[in-house]
Amino acid sequence: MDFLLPMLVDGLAASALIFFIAVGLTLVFSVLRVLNVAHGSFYAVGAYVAVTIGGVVMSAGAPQWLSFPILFLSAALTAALLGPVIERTFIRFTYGKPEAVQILVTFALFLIFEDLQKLVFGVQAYYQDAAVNVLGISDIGGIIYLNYQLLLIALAAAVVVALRVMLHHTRLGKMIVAVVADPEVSATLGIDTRRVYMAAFTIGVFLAALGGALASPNSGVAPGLGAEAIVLGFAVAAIGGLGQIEGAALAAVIVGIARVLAIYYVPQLEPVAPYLVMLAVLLVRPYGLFGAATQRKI
Amino acid sequence: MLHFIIILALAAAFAAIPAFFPWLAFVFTLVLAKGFAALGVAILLRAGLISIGHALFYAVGAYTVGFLSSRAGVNLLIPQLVAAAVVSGLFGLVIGLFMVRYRGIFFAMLNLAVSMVGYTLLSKLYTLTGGTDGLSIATPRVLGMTVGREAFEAILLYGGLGLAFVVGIVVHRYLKSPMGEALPAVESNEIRLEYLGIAVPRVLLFAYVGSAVLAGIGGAIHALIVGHITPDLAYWTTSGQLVLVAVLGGIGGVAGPFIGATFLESVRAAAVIYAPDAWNIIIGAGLLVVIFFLPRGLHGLIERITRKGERP
Amino acid sequence: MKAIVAALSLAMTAAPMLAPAALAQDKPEQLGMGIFTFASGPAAAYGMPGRNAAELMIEQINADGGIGGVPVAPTYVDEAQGGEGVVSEFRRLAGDGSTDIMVAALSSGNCMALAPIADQLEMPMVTWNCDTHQLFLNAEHPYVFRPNSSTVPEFVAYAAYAAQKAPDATRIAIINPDYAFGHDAAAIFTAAMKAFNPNAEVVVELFPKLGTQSFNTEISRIAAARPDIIFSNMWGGDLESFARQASARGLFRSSQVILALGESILQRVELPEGVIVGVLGDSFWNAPDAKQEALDFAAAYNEKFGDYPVFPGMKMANTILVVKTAYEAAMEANGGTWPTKDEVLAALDGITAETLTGTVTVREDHDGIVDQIVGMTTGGTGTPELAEMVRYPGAAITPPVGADPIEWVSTLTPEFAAELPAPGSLN
Amino acid sequence: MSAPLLSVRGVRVAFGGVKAADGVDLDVNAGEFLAIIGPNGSGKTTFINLATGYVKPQAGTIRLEGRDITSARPRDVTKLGIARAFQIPQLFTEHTVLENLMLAVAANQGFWRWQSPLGSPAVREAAMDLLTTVGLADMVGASSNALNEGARKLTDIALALALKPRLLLLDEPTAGVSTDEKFPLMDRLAAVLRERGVTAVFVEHDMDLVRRYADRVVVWNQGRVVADGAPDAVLTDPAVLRDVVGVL
Repeated sequence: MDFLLPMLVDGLAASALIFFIAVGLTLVFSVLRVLNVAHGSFYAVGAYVAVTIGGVVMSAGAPQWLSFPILFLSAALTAALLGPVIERTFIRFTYGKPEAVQILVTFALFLIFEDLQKLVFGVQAYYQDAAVNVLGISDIGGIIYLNYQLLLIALAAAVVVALRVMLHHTRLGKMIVAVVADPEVSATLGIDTRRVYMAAFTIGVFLAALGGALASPNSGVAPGLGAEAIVLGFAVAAIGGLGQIEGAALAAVIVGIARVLAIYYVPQLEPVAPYLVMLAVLLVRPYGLFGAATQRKI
Repeated sequence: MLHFIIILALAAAFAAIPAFFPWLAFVFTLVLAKGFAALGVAILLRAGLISIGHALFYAVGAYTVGFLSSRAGVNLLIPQLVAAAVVSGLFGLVIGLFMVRYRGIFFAMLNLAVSMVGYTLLSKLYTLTGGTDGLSIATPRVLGMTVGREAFEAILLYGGLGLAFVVGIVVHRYLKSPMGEALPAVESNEIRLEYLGIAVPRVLLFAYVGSAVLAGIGGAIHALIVGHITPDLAYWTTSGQLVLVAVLGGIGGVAGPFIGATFLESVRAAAVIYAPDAWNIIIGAGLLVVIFFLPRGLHGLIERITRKGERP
Repeated sequence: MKAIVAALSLAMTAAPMLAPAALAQDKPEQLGMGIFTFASGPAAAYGMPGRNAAELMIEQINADGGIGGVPVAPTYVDEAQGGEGVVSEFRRLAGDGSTDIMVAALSSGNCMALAPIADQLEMPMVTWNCDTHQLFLNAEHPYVFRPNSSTVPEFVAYAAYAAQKAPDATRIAIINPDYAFGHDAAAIFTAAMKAFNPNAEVVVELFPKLGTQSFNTEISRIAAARPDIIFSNMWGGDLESFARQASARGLFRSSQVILALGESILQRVELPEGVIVGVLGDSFWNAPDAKQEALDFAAAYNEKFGDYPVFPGMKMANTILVVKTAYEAAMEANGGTWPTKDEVLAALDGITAETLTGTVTVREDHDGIVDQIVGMTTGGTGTPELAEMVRYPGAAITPPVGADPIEWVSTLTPEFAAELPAPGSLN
Repeated sequence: MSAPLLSVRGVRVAFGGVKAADGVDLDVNAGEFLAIIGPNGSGKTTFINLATGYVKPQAGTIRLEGRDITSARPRDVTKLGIARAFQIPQLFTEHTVLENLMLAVAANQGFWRWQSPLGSPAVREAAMDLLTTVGLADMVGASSNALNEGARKLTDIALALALKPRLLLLDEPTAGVSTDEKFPLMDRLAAVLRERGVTAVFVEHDMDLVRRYADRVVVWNQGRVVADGAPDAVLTDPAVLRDVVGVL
């Protein structure tokens, strides 16, 4: 058990990255009941925007610590620019439509974003690692970790708490919860469900973009980022139970730990670890860890 | 009747074009391969089940041919095709027994998961599958005759087209049978089906196995025309493409997926030459146009014409 | 219906006009060359330098009057569209009469898929990068030539370098990409290391999938295994990410790292001093014995594209030079008239050509003999350069014709490594 | 006295603390028309759900002619001859009214013949007959999605009739049907059921209908059977009038 400590740190670090991918997806599903394949695109766009702004600001000689607020700013900018527009134009069309239509409309958006990224940013990889460098490293059990990795674990936990607080203690959050419970009743109570949908979708875009932005200082940005993110995000969201934020957090930890265990002991299984976890979980709980069947009213 | 005439006309055009542009014969044979598989996906889509994993059965069909050709020394076209259909059907049966319990996104994700496990196995079982370098497939003998590559490719294209017709009629009859008509009923009201005493899992299992067989036939044709197969055949992007083809073409009739495949491969062939950087944009935009304005896909256009013809 | 007609007519217009086949004795207006590389997707980081170098090399050849007076007309095909798309384009180019020779491909998988088609369509194909030893192992490809090295000499070279440079190192960690190239390299490197040092053992072996963004868990796993040597044949964006992450987490300080394709990221990542890197062959333009042509080409490349050519670019340029040499040799042999296809094939068979960075010989099995250059990073930035360089003679480290490559590796001995030129001998 | 057709003993089921059935004992005798009345939310529909296997009881047994069907699934129960119509009509909205009926008829008649068309002459004729019975003969080509609530109800009942059940469970059969249509429809339905010897249970709020068509009435309140007897007796019971009818 020499590896216990590093496995735990690695597992949590991996889980944090996975959680950021899945949380926005599951939030959007819980409110809008839409499965958004384009979520992966927002993840990638967030990363590109962060690297671009970071690159410009850093090369202008700004202090290194500034790279942190830039990550959040980039995510907010991405969300503000893309969230409302896309919800208004494309996502709204899919409300109440069969899942196949939702998946295909958002998949079409995903395809379009893939090429747009290529046209704008080219095919080379970008790196902007000021945020990693400024934080330095720690030696844990003889293995060197980036303090940035440890920070991400804390940030993921903070996002879970922040979402809880937002949903249960703010006006917008309470409206979102009401709409999740029953959109029709909410509408009769005077809640503008259209605005709630737009707000929830924009928060989802923000979380996706934040995930991409936070991953970028350590991983860089290159084509293919979005596709990787969306498949993993869907798997984690399904394992947790669609629409369950705490479920997504727990699923991210399970998948993260599973991957790390695989890398340490059975490296051949690493690429399929998320899928094996999903098969195992859905076999026992067909609607995911925290999910439940919705019975048709007859 | 008008409907059938239009389909025949399209098929005739399909058969004629490669005679003028020989290099398109290869593309059109791939169209048939994709069309078969997308038809399988379309059957499930009628029940509201979206499989992001049918590339697995496509790959199973292809690798069955690959094994027979490069490992077992069975270089005969018909046995290879039959084996591909049977083996992919068996895979469909085993996996389907598990899948028919799930609906919606969970069905989609589980198919994805199983296909990705299959993809990984194909990549990792190096000695069996040739790993990521894949397997090469020799030109098989046809009805006991040794044929040249060129003749073989013609046989594959026109034989494939004939097979598409036969299979199309069989599938059409199935879709019009009670079990076939029950598929949209699964989506619209599964509970009522149960209350009619119909075993929905059995309805779906039949569809699932059928769709796997169709995907397997497609995969076998793919393997034979390309002559080389890699695990990428089972990757989820291939599955996504099959769903795309089915939806673009329309799931309203058996010709839909073949029309969708023709459209997609033609656009791809053109995009590679004229707009290599915007290929995804073209496909994405095309998909949006179809979903927003042609909810029944390209096949829906034929339906509109024939409706007008039948009910003036 | 309209859309279907539109789709069909689109398909038809996609077919270029059938060009009349050139008569053998007349000089054609141009020499059509299909060039296959990755221009998009993650592999473009490796593929685009190849394409850039092809553009520059063809520009220079044409400015010089072309090959035997005939200008080269390239058509570039993006390998990122996947196996069947690549095959489809190969068939189209071969079938519409526009192309006389193929320079294909980057990916070994694509080479394996294209080789039988080249034979079938009787289209000469010269590979420029793919290096799987499987290509000619169980199959004869009369129309396919590889004026490059294969995986076996490439990864034996790194093992020899490691054995010479760090003879006491026994604990080996391997982190390679999860496909045939990575697995083959791991097998060859391991077998060679064990042949050169019977005490060598692999303490951890990881194969992250292509396109992995974060290697942090893998880095922890490797660090926990306390290896003496870390070997990797990752490339492109994966290599860059791994190198940055591993460097930040001190992996380069605690172990001797070998990045087989490391030369390709020297201009993008500040690698610390002393990392063993190579170029999968001899295609390093800034070697001490570099020819003036190589330096000139690099300077022109730098002027045109803003950076220096990495080795995939040099390999591409060298391969096009081999094609040029073959055509010229064929013309010389038949008295100056434009060669027929068979004459070109005959010229390629057994050719020895001067490239920008050395000499290449194509054997009777159509596989190439090329030297292997290995060196160490200097820690410097700017113009890429290497220290402690060695040039292993291709003939010495390539298995003989007909030998099973992996078996041949296991017959190697510590003495074999000792007798090779020593690191630093190329200075 | 012959054994009851359907026999429910000690059945208990609760949804999140609400007791929909709290130790219910109830027999349905062959050939009778049994009406179940009671306030909204008292568990009347749950009785139908229990009898058809849609809801599994937490305790107790349900028997059909002595055969234990407590844990049977809806499709098993259906095959044993119990059919149900729904409070909210359950139709195949992608299909026309005729196709809906043909699917129901075909369910017992060559359903698994995968190369024969759904609309065989025999199936088509049987479906048309059923639609005539419920008065929808002129709606055959309509999409079931486009019907008004009354027509949807009728289609729903016709689907259940198509199964030729021995026991038919009807959940508020005339809700949504216009007042003018109610009695003619029930007359036709009752005639068909009597003619075929079908036993029927119907959950109903309309006391006029109950008086006119029921042989026996059961009053269901808070998960319990609180009264059971002939309509005249039960519907004049002051306690029932207060607790059940009064609420209505």
